[in-house]
Amino acid sequence: MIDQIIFYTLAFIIVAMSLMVILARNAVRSALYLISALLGFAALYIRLQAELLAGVQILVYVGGIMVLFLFVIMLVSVRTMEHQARQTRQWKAAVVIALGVAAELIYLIVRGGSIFVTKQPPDALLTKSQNTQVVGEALYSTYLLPFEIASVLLLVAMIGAVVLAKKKI
Amino acid sequence: MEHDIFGAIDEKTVLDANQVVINMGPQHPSTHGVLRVKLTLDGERVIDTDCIIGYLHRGTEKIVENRPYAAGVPYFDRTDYVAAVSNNLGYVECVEKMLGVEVPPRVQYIRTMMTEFQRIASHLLWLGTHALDIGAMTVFLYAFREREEILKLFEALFGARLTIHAFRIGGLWQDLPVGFLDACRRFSDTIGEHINEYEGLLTNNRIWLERTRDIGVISAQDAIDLGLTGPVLRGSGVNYDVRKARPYSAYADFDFDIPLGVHGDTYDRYLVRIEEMRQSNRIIQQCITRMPTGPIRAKAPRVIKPPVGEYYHSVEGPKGELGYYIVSEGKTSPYRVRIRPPTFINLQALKKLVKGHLVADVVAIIGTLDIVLGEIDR
Amino acid sequence: MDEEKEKSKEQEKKPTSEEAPSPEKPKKQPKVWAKPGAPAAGPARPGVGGAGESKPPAAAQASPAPPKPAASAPPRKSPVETPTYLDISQDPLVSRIQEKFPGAVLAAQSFLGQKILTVDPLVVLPLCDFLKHDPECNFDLLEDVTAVDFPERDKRFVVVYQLCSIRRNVQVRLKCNIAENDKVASVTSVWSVANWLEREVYDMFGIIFLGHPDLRRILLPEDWVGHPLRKDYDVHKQDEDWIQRHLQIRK
Amino acid sequence: MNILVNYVVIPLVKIVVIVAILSGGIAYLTLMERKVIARLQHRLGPMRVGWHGILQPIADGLKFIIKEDIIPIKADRFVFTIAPGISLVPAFIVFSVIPFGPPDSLWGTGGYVTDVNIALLFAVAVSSVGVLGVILGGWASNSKYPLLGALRSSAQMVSYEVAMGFGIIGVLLVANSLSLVEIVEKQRSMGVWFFFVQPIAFLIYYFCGMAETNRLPFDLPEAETELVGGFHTEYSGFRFSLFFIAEYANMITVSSLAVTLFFGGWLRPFSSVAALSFLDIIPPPLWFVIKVLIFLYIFIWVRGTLPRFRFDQLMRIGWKVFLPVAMANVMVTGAILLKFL
Repeated sequence: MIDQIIFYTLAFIIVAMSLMVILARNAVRSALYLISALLGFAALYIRLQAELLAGVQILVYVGGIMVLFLFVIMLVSVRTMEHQARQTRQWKAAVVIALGVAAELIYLIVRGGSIFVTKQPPDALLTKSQNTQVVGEALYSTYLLPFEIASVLLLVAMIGAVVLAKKKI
Repeated sequence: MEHDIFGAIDEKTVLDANQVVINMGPQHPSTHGVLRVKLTLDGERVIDTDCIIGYLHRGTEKIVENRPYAAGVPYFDRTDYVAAVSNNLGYVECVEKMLGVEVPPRVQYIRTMMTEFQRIASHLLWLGTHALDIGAMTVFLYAFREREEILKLFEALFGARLTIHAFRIGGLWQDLPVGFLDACRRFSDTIGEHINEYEGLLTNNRIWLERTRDIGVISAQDAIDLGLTGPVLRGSGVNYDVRKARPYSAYADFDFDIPLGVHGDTYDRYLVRIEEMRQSNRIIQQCITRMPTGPIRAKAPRVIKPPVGEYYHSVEGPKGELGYYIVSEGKTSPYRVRIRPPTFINLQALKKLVKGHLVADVVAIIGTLDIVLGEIDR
Repeated sequence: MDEEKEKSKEQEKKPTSEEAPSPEKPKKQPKVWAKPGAPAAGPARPGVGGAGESKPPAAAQASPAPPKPAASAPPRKSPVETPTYLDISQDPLVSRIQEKFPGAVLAAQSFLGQKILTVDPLVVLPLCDFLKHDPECNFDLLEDVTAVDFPERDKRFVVVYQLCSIRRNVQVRLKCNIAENDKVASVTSVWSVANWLEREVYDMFGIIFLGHPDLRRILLPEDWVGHPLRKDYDVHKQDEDWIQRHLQIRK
Repeated sequence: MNILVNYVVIPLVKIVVIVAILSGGIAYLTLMERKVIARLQHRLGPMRVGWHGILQPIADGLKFIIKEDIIPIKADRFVFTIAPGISLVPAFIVFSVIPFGPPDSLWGTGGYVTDVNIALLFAVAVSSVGVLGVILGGWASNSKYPLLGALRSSAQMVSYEVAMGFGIIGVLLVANSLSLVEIVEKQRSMGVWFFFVQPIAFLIYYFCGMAETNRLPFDLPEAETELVGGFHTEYSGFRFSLFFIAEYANMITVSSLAVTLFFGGWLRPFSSVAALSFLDIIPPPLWFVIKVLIFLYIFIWVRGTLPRFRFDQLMRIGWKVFLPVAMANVMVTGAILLKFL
């Protein structure tokens, strides 16, 4: 019962904030709403007893990435952006994509949980202090390759960003 | 190497924050008064500067044209108001030269001594505020502690602390009070240790070095070209000090060295000024031990009317060559008095010094120029 | 008060070639004419002697300097030379300039030992360039640029350049007389320091410096009317005008 | 019922008590700072309000509350208003995981609000949120100095967070836990404070902590002599005081974490030496407070002594000194642990 209330409250916050992210006219406020949404996710993770994930979510997304987001948004003059046209000619494409995503979501809702195969982890893994260790072991054994690929991707992105930012190296 | 692929993107359309114009001042804690510096920044890097001055303009030169010579002296307390003694000395001596008045040696010595006290006081104020600008708060209070002692000496001799009307044309207002020389000696004996104290906090401090070395570098040639004088010029290694070049007052009688910098950066100017304080103290000690006796007033005319003519007299103020150019038409008030304001001229170099540095360095460079707005704006 | 004759001051800078008893250094003998023993120089807090109230009894004219009647010099009891302008046209510096710029030096004088060259305003720029770069002159430091206003003269402004050679430790002052609407070349290209100094002269006197990179007012606001250091500048009127215009305060 | 008491009432009481103590502590930390700095500078500091200025913080607080709260006309009102809160709240939330007494203290409820298994990560993560308030406040002021301060802040924050994280990993490796309680317990069981095991990690942590709290010599986002206060230039009155409180709360956070991670938390010195058991006269929470005070003193001492870094120097030190050293420390520690344990 309490679980349900908490979940739906959080879900409502997340959805509302996510909507605000795209509806707000001001990019900095969008960022603020995004932060709120991310914090909501962190709370969801905690409710799912994935504390590590919650901590990393806050540390990386809220404390790190959003800081950089804001950094960029502040450099771009927000006040001129506000006056720019909100509706571009892309709206037809946007409608198509939105409809596609909606169809997908409706399909998922209709089919319910049957398409998700959920595996209950052994109880031992869910005990209190093991959480972090489990994630670590999974990352560095089962999912080592995706992990490394992701890190290489990030490295490439970083180098690209440096090259873009510094014309003369 | 240049990437032409990116050439098509006009950065301004992507980020129009490339150049920011920021107003430093006129109310800013580190512009040392009502100086306004318009900085054009690229990020935090300074591309261009424009100094806007005159907020404190009182028309001193115009005022003294309408005042008797002697009544002009207090107006010069208020140009460089943290070095009033030096200002008074320059003006008073200039008028005396025009009058042909020779002041007695005791007056010369007292004047020299007090001017050197003023130099120390001015440098202390510079040191304190400069260090504070760079974030070293304690030095500021230490420096003010010693400056306070000097101001007490001023109060004893001149009756005031800041705008003191130190000298009169032809002499002094009063002779040294009883025990004054002992007080001077006490100060002179301890200031050396205090200077060591400041140096202990700054001279070898890694952060201080990082903040001042290679900041605001100016070569000797550029410094002369920009008319810099005083410690700013000597920090670049140019040996030009009016006290040695054209000795005035009693400076010819004393032993002292002119410290010179090598690199012409903020750190060298800092070292030069620190050493100048020690040398000033040397002069003071010589003054104390050799203080002659005698009258404290020359036989100057009661109504001061220099003959028709003109005279340029400069003294080495704490901040640079402080000149007075007086044109007399033989009246009781000067026809024209021109102050050569050292900090006005030194401030002009700001544009050159800060180019390419960061905002934080602007503060350090304004500090190292040791400006005072009362004199810049007059 | 002070009905000294200042009308006869125009051509005072005539070199006085005859009788040069006054030496380079001012012979400083005390000019006693206060009561000896009376506190002469600074008796009390208020400035010495009020405005020109004490009128000298009789003009002393002990001084010989003929062209400029030294009547306005204070009378004195001891016969001391009043310092005068002396001719120094034989000075090596002057001859050096003359050979390079014939006729540029209109007058070469010294006063109290300071060299003053009155030069032709048209040659100021090349002359300054020469003075700076010539190894024998080497006036590398421009100490000051200023001006003096003599409204009753034909050429009312005197632009004054105070030069100094750090290496040779000598000073010289250049002066050029210009009329109200004359312009004078900027020496900013020779000494960067002249930039602000000339701006100040422009601000205070309204003298235009040709070729100045940035000739704006410097101490006064951009929209200030008039040039305060001119002798005919009415301080009070200007002040009230400005206040009225900007602060809408009326008397 | 028991659940209600255990999970709601007791934590709430603790939270209230901690917030009260912390608020008072912050108020008197300002007094302590002024007094200590005054002492360093041969002056007296506040002397007027109460005996030796003992009531000064109250006067200051009153002043902040009474003062007019000005919102610049061109500011983004919404963001401007909530930014100080964003700065302040995380600064206080962190204290929910910091243990100031052993688990059996406070009648068995534990000397902490909660002991989560990712306490350390939580503390670092939450304290990193505080910078958002600084950034948003600087941006919302719609003024150039605050914007520069905000930019500096974000850059500084991102740089030092990384080095700080790597510094802490050294401790994690040794302690083998993210729980702050367990870290302290480990120090007791090992009989040695982690400072002596991980001195480099400590130095990096503490310097980065100074940078994160915007204290001299790293106080560039505010740098009152350059940026006239930086991000809080346009703030006044109560909102300014929130930023102010947040800064001091962060100082206490950093000191508390330093004590917990490296100096045995609530443990008395030489907790394994029985001969020194007379030191137990001082209860564990008091030991904790004493240690924290020492670190706060160092904060103030540094402020009274050092000049300020320049922005690029700060970034250089963060990326080119602290980060490599911290990584090397992690590797060396890891290697040693693998080899010997």
